[in-house]
Amino acid sequence: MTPATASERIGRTREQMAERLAQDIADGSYVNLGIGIPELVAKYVPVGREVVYHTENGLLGMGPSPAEGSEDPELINAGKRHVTVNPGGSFFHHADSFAMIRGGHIDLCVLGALQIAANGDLANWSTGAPDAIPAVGGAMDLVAGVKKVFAITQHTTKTGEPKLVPACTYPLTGLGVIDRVYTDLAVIDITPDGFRLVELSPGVEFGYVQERTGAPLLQP
Amino acid sequence: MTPATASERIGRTREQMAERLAQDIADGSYVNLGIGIPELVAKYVPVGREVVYHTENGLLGMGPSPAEGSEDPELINAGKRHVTVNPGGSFFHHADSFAMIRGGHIDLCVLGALQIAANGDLANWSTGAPDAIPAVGGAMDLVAGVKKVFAITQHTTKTGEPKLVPACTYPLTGLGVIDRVYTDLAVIDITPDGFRLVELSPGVEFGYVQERTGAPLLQP
Amino acid sequence: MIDKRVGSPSEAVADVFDGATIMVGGFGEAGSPVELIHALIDQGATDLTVVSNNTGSGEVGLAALLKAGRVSKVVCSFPRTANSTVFPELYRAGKTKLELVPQGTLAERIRAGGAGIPAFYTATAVGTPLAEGKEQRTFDGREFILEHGLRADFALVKAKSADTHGNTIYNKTARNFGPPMAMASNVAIVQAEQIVEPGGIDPEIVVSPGIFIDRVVEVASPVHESELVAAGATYP
Amino acid sequence: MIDKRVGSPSEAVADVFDGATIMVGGFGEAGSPVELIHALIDQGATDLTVVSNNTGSGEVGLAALLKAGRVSKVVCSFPRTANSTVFPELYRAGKTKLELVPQGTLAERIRAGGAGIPAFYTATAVGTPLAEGKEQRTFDGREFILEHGLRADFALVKAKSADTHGNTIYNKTARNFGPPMAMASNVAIVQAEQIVEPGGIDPEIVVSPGIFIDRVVEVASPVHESELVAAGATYP
Repeated sequence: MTPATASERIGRTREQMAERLAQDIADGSYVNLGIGIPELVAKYVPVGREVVYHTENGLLGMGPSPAEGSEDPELINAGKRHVTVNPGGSFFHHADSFAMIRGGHIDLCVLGALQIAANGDLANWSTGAPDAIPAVGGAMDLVAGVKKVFAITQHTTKTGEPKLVPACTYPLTGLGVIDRVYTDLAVIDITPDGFRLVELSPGVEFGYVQERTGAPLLQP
Repeated sequence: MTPATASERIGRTREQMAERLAQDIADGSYVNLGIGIPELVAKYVPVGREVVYHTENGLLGMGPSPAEGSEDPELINAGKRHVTVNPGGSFFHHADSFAMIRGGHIDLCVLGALQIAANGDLANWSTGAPDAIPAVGGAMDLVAGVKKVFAITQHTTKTGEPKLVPACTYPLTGLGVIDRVYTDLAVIDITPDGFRLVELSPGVEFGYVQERTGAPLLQP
Repeated sequence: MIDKRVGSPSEAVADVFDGATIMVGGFGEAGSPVELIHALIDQGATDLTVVSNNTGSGEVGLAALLKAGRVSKVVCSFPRTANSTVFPELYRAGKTKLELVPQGTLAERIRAGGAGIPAFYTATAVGTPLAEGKEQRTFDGREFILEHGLRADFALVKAKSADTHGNTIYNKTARNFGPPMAMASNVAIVQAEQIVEPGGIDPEIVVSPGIFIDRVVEVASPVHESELVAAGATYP
Repeated sequence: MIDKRVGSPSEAVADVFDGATIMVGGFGEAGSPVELIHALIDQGATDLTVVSNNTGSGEVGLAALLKAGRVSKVVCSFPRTANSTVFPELYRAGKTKLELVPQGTLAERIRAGGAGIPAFYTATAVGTPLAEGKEQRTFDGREFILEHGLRADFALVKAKSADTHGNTIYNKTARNFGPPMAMASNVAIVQAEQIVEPGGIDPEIVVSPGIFIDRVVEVASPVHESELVAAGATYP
C-alpha cells in the first residue's frame, strides 16, 4: 500500500477518466452524457466510431459547442449550454425525449455520482442537507430507463471519504442501476457479488484502491 | 296516431337527418364523423360556420372527396375513402390522434347506432351474432373521449323493432355516452330521466314516435 | 459509422424467427408495407403474432401472409374491411386467434410499450365486453380500466423518406401506426421511397428519430395494394 | 370562422384567475414565454400553481412572477439553476411550496393529462424519496410506481410560427415542454414570432395541431431572457 500525500498526484485526471470511459463506447451508440465530467467524454470517443448524442431537452445528434458569436439561445443541451446539431439530428418534444429514455432506446448514459453502493444503487441528486433546494432533473428517469449506466466520479470525496460504499446514505437516485464506475483510481464493475475491479489506473495499486473503497473490492 | 303503411314515406330521409343534425354543430367545432349516415353531415353545415374535421387515422382539417383521377391512396379517412386536406390541416400519428379523442379535445362525434338505451348506453359495433367477425375500430375510444356524442340512425330496425330501448341487448360500445339522437322521426335528448323529445320531424306525431320507441319518451 | 441501409426487403426481414411478434403499420392500404410483407412470406417464418389495425384485403400484403398460414394470432381493432375474406375464413376455422382491441387503446398500448410504460388506465371500453377480465379502477369519480403496454420483436413500417441514420418522414395518412410501432419493437424496419444521407431531412420535421429505427430499405416505387386487389392479384 | 389570434399578450392572459394552475413552457430560457409571463404579472392573478421544468433565472420572466409573490406552488423537476435565486429564497421562507417531479415523469404526466390517461406506471424513482407515498406494483418482475396525469387551466407556450387555426411549429430545443403542455391545458396560449394564414404551414410538419391551441399572439421579436439577466434587468 502506498498512501499518497495530499500533494501527490496519483491516478487519472478528469480528462483522463473521460478518455478512459470513451474507449468503452461502442460504434453506433446512442448516448446521453450528464453534466460535469460526463460532458468531457464526447471529446475522446476514438476516431472511426460514430456516436449519436441525446440531450433530454429534445435533441438527438447533438454536436459540439458553436463558434463564439454563433450561439443560439434556443439550441442548448441539458446543462443549458449552447450546442450545435450534427447532420442526421432531430428535434422532438419532452414527452418523446423521455420516451426514448424510459423506453430503453438510449444505449448508454454517463452520470456523476455522490455515492455508489456495492449493489449498484446510485445517489447523485441530493445530499439530503435540510436547507438545500431539492432538484432532480432527469437523473432518475435516465438511470431507470437507459440500457447501460456508467458513473464517472472521483474515487473519494474532497475530504477523503469513499464514494463507493456498502450502502448509500444520501437519498437515492435509483436502485441497482449502475453497471460500471470510472474513477481517478480504477474502473470497477458492479456485479451480483459487489464491486469488482476491471482495471487499475496507471501507477495505482490494488490495496490503495481497496483502502479508499467503502466495501470489498473483488479482484478482476 | 297515424300508423304508416309500408309504402308510405314519413319523417326525414337520411340526407334530411344529416341536414338537421348539421344545424346543431357550432362554428369552430372540431368534429369526428363516423362511417355511413354521419359522413353525410359535412355537406350540410350551414354557410358561415367553419368546422374542422378529424379523422382518427391521422388528419385534422379533412376536406371533401377529391376530383376523380386525383385520388391519393395515402390520403384516406377512417372509412378508407379518398379525401383531401383543407388549408390549416395537419397530419399526425395514431397515438397522437387518439390522444385528441381520449383527451377530450374533439368537440363532437357523430356515430351510427344499433341500439341506444334510455340512459345513453350505446351499442353500435356488434350484434353479438356467434359467427360474426368482431371488429370495433375507434368507436369505443370516440364515445369514451369526445365531449359530445350524437347518434344518427333510423328510428327502428328494418324489421320495425325500436332502436331506442330501455336497455341495450347487443354488446355495448360505451356506458351512458350518447347526448342526443337524430332519427328519421325525431330529435331526442338523453336526460337523467331518460329519452326526452326535442322536436318531431315534419309531419310526424308524438304518439307515432312513442309507439316506435322502446322506452318512455318525455315531452319536450 | 452509422448506416442502417440494407440492400433489399428480403435482407431486411432475414432474421424474423418462428413465433415472433410483428407489428405491421398501415391503416387500410395507407402505410401498409406490402414489399416487406411479401419478403416475409418468401422468408418463411411462421407461427407469427401480428399486431396491426386491419387484416389486409384481397390476397396480397397482410392478407397473403395470413393466407399462407403464417399467422397464429392477430392483435387488431378492425379485422374485417371491404375485400377482406382471408382473415374471416381463418378465424371461423379456428386457425387464427384474435385479440380485439379498441383502436385508440391499441395505439396507446403500442406507444406505452415504446415509452417504457408497462400499463396505464383508460376509460375506453369500460362497461363493454372488451373490458372483461380487466382491472377496473375509479379516478376522480370516473371508471377506468387497466391496459398494458405492447411490444414486438419486429416492426414493418412504410415511409416516404429516411436517412441512413434511420430518421424517417411519412406521407399524409400513411403515417398512422408507423411511429409508435417503430418505438415499440426491438427491430424496426422501414421501407422508404428514398434513402438520403444524414442532413437530407430537416431536423425540425423528422417524425421518427433514427434512434427508433434499426433498418431502412429503399423501395422506390411501392405497389398500391388496392390496385393489386382490384386486379385480383395474389402473392406469391 | 376560426381565428385564434388575439391582439396582445395582455389580451391573451386577461382571464387568468386567482388560484389557477398554469403550465409554463421552456427549459432554461429556451422556449420560455417571457412576454406572456410579463403580461401575466401585469394582469395580477395570484395564488397560482405553476408547472414548469425550472423556476427561471434573474428577476425577469418566470423568476419575476415568483418574485412578485403570485405563485403559491411550483411543480418542477429542477428549481435551481445558474442565476436562480428567487425561488430558493421563497422556498426557504416557506412562501412557495414545491412538488418535485423527475423530469421525464413530469413530461409524461403532462402528456397523460392531455391524452385522457388518468394514471400510468413508471419505473422512474422507484426506491427513492420521490416514490414515497406512491402505489408500487410489479409487472413482469420489475417494480413500478403509479403516477397521475397532470392538467392545467392555462398553458403559456413560446413557438416559432403558428397559423390562425393554432397549428404551431417550434424552434430547435425551444420545443421542449410546449407540445405536451398545450395538450394538457384547458386554454393553451401560444406566443409565436409570426402568425400565418391557414395553409401557411405544411400539414406534414405541424408539431402542435390547432385542436390543442386556443389562442395565438404574435410576438415578433421576443426578448432573450439570458440577455436581460446579464443586464441585471428586472420586471416590472
